Amino acid sequence: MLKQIEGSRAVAEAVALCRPEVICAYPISPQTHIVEALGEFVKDGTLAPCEFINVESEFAAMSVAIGSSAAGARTYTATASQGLLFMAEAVYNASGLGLPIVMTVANRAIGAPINIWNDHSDALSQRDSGWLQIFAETNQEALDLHIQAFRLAEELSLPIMVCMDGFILTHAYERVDMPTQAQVDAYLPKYEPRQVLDPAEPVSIGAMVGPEAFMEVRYLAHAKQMEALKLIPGYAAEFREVFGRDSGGLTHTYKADDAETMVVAMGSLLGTIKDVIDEMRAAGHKIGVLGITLFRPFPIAQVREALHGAQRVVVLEKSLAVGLGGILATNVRMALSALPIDVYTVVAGIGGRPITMRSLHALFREAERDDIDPVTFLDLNHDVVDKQLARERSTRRSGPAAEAILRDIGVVAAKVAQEVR
Amino acid sequence: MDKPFAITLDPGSSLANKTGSWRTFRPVYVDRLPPCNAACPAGENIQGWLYHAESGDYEQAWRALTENNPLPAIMGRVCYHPCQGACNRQFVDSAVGINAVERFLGDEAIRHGWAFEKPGKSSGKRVLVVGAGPSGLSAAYHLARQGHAVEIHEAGPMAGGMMRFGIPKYRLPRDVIDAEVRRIVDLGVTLKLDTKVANIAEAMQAGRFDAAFLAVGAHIGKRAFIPAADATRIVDAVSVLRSMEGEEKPMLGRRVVVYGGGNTAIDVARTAKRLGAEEAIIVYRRTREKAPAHDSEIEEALQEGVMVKWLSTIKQAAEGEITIEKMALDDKGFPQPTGEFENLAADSVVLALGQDVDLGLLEGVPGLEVKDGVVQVGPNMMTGHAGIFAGGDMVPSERTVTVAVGHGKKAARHIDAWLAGASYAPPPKHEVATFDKLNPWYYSEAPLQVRPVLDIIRRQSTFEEVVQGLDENNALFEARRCLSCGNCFECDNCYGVCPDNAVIKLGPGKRFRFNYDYCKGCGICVTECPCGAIRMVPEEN
Amino acid sequence: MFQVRIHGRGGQGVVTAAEMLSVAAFEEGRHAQAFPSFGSERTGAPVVAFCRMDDREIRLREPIMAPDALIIQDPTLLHQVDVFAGIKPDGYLLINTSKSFAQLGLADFVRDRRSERLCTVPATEIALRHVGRPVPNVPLLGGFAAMSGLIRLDSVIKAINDKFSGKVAAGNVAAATEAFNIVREEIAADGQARGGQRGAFSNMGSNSHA
Amino acid sequence: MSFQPVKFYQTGTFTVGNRLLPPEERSVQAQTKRFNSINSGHRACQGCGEALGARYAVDAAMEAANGQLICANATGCLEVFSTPYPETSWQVPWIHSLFGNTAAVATGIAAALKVKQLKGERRDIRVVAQGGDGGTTDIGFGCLSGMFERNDDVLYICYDNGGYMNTGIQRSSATPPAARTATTLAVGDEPGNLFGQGKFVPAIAMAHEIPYVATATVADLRDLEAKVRRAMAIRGARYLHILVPCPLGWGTASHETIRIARLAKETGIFPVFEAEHGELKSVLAIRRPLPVEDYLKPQKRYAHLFAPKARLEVIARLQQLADRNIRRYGLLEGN
Repeated sequence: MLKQIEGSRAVAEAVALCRPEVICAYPISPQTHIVEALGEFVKDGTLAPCEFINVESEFAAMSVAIGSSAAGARTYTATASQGLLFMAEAVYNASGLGLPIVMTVANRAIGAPINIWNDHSDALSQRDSGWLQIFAETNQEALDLHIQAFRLAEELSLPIMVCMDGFILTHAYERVDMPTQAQVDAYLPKYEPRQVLDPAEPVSIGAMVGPEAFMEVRYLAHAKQMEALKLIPGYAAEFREVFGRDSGGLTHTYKADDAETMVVAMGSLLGTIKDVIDEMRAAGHKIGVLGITLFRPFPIAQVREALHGAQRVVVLEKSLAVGLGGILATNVRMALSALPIDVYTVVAGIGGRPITMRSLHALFREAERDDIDPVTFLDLNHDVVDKQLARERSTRRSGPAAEAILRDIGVVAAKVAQEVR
Repeated sequence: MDKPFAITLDPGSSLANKTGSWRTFRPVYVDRLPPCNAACPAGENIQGWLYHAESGDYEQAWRALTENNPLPAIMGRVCYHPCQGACNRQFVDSAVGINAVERFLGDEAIRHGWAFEKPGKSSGKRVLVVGAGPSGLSAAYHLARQGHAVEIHEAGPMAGGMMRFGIPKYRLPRDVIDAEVRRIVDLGVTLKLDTKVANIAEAMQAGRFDAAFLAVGAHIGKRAFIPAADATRIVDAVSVLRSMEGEEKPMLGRRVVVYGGGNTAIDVARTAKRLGAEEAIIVYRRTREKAPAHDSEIEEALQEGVMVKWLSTIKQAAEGEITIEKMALDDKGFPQPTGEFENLAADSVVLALGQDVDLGLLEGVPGLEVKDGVVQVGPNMMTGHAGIFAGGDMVPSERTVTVAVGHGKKAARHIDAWLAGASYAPPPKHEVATFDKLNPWYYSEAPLQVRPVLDIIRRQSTFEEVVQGLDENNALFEARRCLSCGNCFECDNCYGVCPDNAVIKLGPGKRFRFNYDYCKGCGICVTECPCGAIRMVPEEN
Repeated sequence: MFQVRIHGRGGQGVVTAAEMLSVAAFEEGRHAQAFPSFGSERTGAPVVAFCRMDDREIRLREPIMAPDALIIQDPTLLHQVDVFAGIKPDGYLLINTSKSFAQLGLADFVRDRRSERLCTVPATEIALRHVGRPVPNVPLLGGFAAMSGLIRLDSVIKAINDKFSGKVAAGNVAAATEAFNIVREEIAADGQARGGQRGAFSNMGSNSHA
Repeated sequence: MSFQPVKFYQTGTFTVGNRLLPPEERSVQAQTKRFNSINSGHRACQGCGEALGARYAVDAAMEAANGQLICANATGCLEVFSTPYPETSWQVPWIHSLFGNTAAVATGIAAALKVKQLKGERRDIRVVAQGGDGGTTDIGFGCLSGMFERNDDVLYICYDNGGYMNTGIQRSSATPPAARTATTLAVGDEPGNLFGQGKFVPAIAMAHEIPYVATATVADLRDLEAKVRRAMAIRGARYLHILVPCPLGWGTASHETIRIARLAKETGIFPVFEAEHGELKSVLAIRRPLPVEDYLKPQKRYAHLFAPKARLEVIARLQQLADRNIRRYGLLEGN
């Protein structure tokens, strides 16, 4: 059924269709609307039986989810940014214990400076946590991916983060095709746990494992993620059969045939890129884009296959590996090992900075001329950083950098003028 | 379940880890000798019979008791219970009233008519027991149970010896004596009354006895020289008490002075009171603390109006009056005359200065050694003459019913062995379970149950029994005050407190076993054993 | 593609207006994308929300920098925030006010623009009258429907009933309808005055960037 | 107090068993076929109070729940010594997640079980969470408080041995004043842990007004079992704080574990009580009052109070703390 609804609400409705049994909620922007809606469904009885637990922190949210999942219940939670970091210990624990929790990450920057806007720093900080990570391009895909996530998590007995751009998707009202309960029930079988806390068959879960077996445990976690690479295309195909549309999978290309320049990106940014590519293709540029849906496990073979014919690759990512450059770009480079392809890292849109078509047009044209730095910061205000660097060189007690920069810019971050400049 | 490798484990798998290898000391269960048992002259297994009484199985308790002592109703009245003096419970609150429970069991046995089990086999041996006092009765009982044919020759007209002729009725009702004697006779013991053995050798030969046990009581009152006018009535205590059993009650007058500080002196003074004496005054040369009489008896006597002149000796007696001299204790605690005198009105003076045994029957028996008026016996209670054993008042020992009963048992064991051409070796005694071996925390607060006492008016005028028995509730309560010193009473503490579940409970009556596969040797079970029945011993390398 | 930017203050239903506008467009079979300016929402603070409408899927995620239409929910913002940034030369402007453009100090701004695309409506007053609260967002949507002709009043009413129910819905429907009528009359009056013809959206369905 | 009225004085209320009691009135630990929820072969130190306390408590909970029980366990000694791969000592379904999240994990289990029961997929299964004082009063405190205030259907059991023993005896917020730990050494002007710090979580639990809060020690088994039984008869958040001496950390002989716990209670250092909905309901009265020295002296962690010279003023301050407990909880009033 087509609906014009907020992305968060669409995800909440899709999650509800998956019949979760325990949901933990702790407020953090921009994921709040999702759990608010789920809380409403549980309270008004449309989602029942289901326990909706208002926990006292994200750490507790993931911990409650761990307990619930270990006791055999289909379990869901959502978080973002600082919340994800606050629960990080439990995030690793959930995957280490092999618990198929599904969690939405409404992607948001990590402070300091505190910043509520979108980028991918939060999810990517947990890239080695042992969770599967999938990134939604649109709200339609976000809700579809949640349905697939439960299926995949429970089959593999591994937790999954479904990542969707905070505000940009979570708060956007868009048209979505909401599946029916019957469709979801047909696609998603009842959860049969691989291990469960049960007095009828008591086991101890969470043993201390020493040097004699830890490597093997970790290897098995890796092997399972590798297995996901094989399973996912099948699940996506099955999804198409039941729901009648493409969603999920490992990667997607757009206008990649004969592309000399390939852009790589994740999440909602792909839409803007596609609009730019359409215009550039119309103007005769050989440019295409590779969208990465599955970030963990990283689909090395598919990425290599999609990019190997290009002359250059521009990885446009909403994250920064401080002291190195790109996170996604580093992964892409691994996929392109030994191929004679230039890979440019472009850090863009972090902390919610708008990525405009205008900037992209300029960027891609410069890239085509190989006229960009290996690590480029899109729309960086060089005046401001140069001024601050100079200040720090000259003054020992130069004060807090972020506040100094705001003073230099002369506006507050929320000011409309900045957004519409 | 196809469980995740290493992270998820199956139950019970830790049993593969034998933590017993950590141990440097191991706990072992032990049995220690309870102090009450150790202190009992009759050799009773007090803790053993209390154990049954605790669960309300009084017959079983009585049977356990009479394994060693056939006279519980008597002993429950007249024993001075050294067991209670040794009882570890006195360090918790007050000693267990063992004597009261014993009496309760004895009275229960009489009430229910419980009988001894007859011996299964006959040895074909004949044993003569001389004297039907506590020692003779005890020996006869044990010998009969061992299958020997026993004859008791009693010089007096009734059985009981000094129990009957030396202890007043108000302490020991005569029907109690009769009942317990009858039960021994019912076992098959032949009791010949008014049969004085004048010569033991002849008597043994005449009766074709293989062995003899001599248990003649000390019926002869000791005399002391007191300058006295002819008219002064001076009598001895034993005679007074014996005459209480006859038709003619002794005539002591309104004012009676008793000379001596033993239990007999007390008994006479209290008897005199009951016979109507206005004054009964005990004169004793030392202090109350030094008096051989039991304090409880002194206390009861005082309650009944008996007066005592401590630190006093009788210098002379005249008609209706005696003169006493005040004494003072010297540095060594001996009384010395002070030269200070006092006169007391006295219609009679009763001498209670101790008793002697008539050893006439021993004349001409070779090998016997008599010293200080008593027969010398070896550790096996045998006199210097083979086959003749002796006990009770006749041998060097404290003269109490309890000691006498113990002698009877001990002698019977040795006689039994001797008759079989063997010798009896008592089993080695366990270490005594002293209070420091216990963990008294686990014993709940439980005050001593006091036996009811006859009201004072009737005590002063009648010979009714002064101290009454416990009722069942109280007796049960009292039995349960036992700490079971040194012997496991299956409280489950060791089983419960082991952090390693290394104690195996074997079920009721079977106690416990350590599982040394897992016992780490922490020793908590030892510390928390209430009764000191576990000990740590070093592991051998 | 047609892009609308709505300015107002926290508490005035700015974001809701954008969302309802998208719902109204959806009701007419169009693709629509509404999104707020992604900030912490604080009552009284300047707030912006956006709505794109198109006949095909909208993939673009950048903020609306060159709007086809502006809805100003609070005229006090006019001199505090650069509300007109990027507005197309022939763009639409709907202001919640009972004053004239001249009274608002916008005489220079409106001088060279198409007057039939410049409207005012006293939305706060209308809302107070029908809803009982000073929330100008819904009447402004009615006004926008009349001004732009892009959505029907019916669609706005559907969006209202989608969002609200009962008395609040009824009040908002009445408010939107009244505003719709006011603006329609305003435009009719302008048309009579200018003798010109009100234009349809020529740029619908195309990208404004090149 | 929650004792059964035992009138058998020899064995009374204090021993583990009592041959004179009918079987149904005997302690769980006295049963020949008790659960042994934590089995032999665990790697706890000799004389470990926590191993003992855990078996006491979980066995009692198992009894109360008819074996339908799931345990969540915090990181710490109990977890490490009971479940080193490839061996577990637990005979109950058991999960260890993290150090600081046990109450939340238990909440999750309880929530799952509630839904499963509503769906008719599982029976009524109860949940116990357990951890040491570090995992409870410090790092796990947030989750604990959250579980309390939501009144989740979990019995949380804290085994309090007054420090981080697993990591080598460091101070926790449950370490008592003056006690020496590796991070509060017996050096300087104020040797050992400082006065005026720390927190008593049972009182904080009471402030949450949860249905049931109780304290206990391993020295009073019957009291402990009665409290577990009481707790298990109630739904909602329940808290049981059990004092479990640590021979290693306290510097006591391994055989003294129970004795030391008893002294803690008898001196008033550790008040044993129960509370319902934030109100004190009963106390386990001191049976034989003793000065705090009797408790302190056998413990090497307090050795600096007695040698090289006696620090009488410090002992007096500890006595004041005990006296305050006695006054506050009425520990000398009747049972």
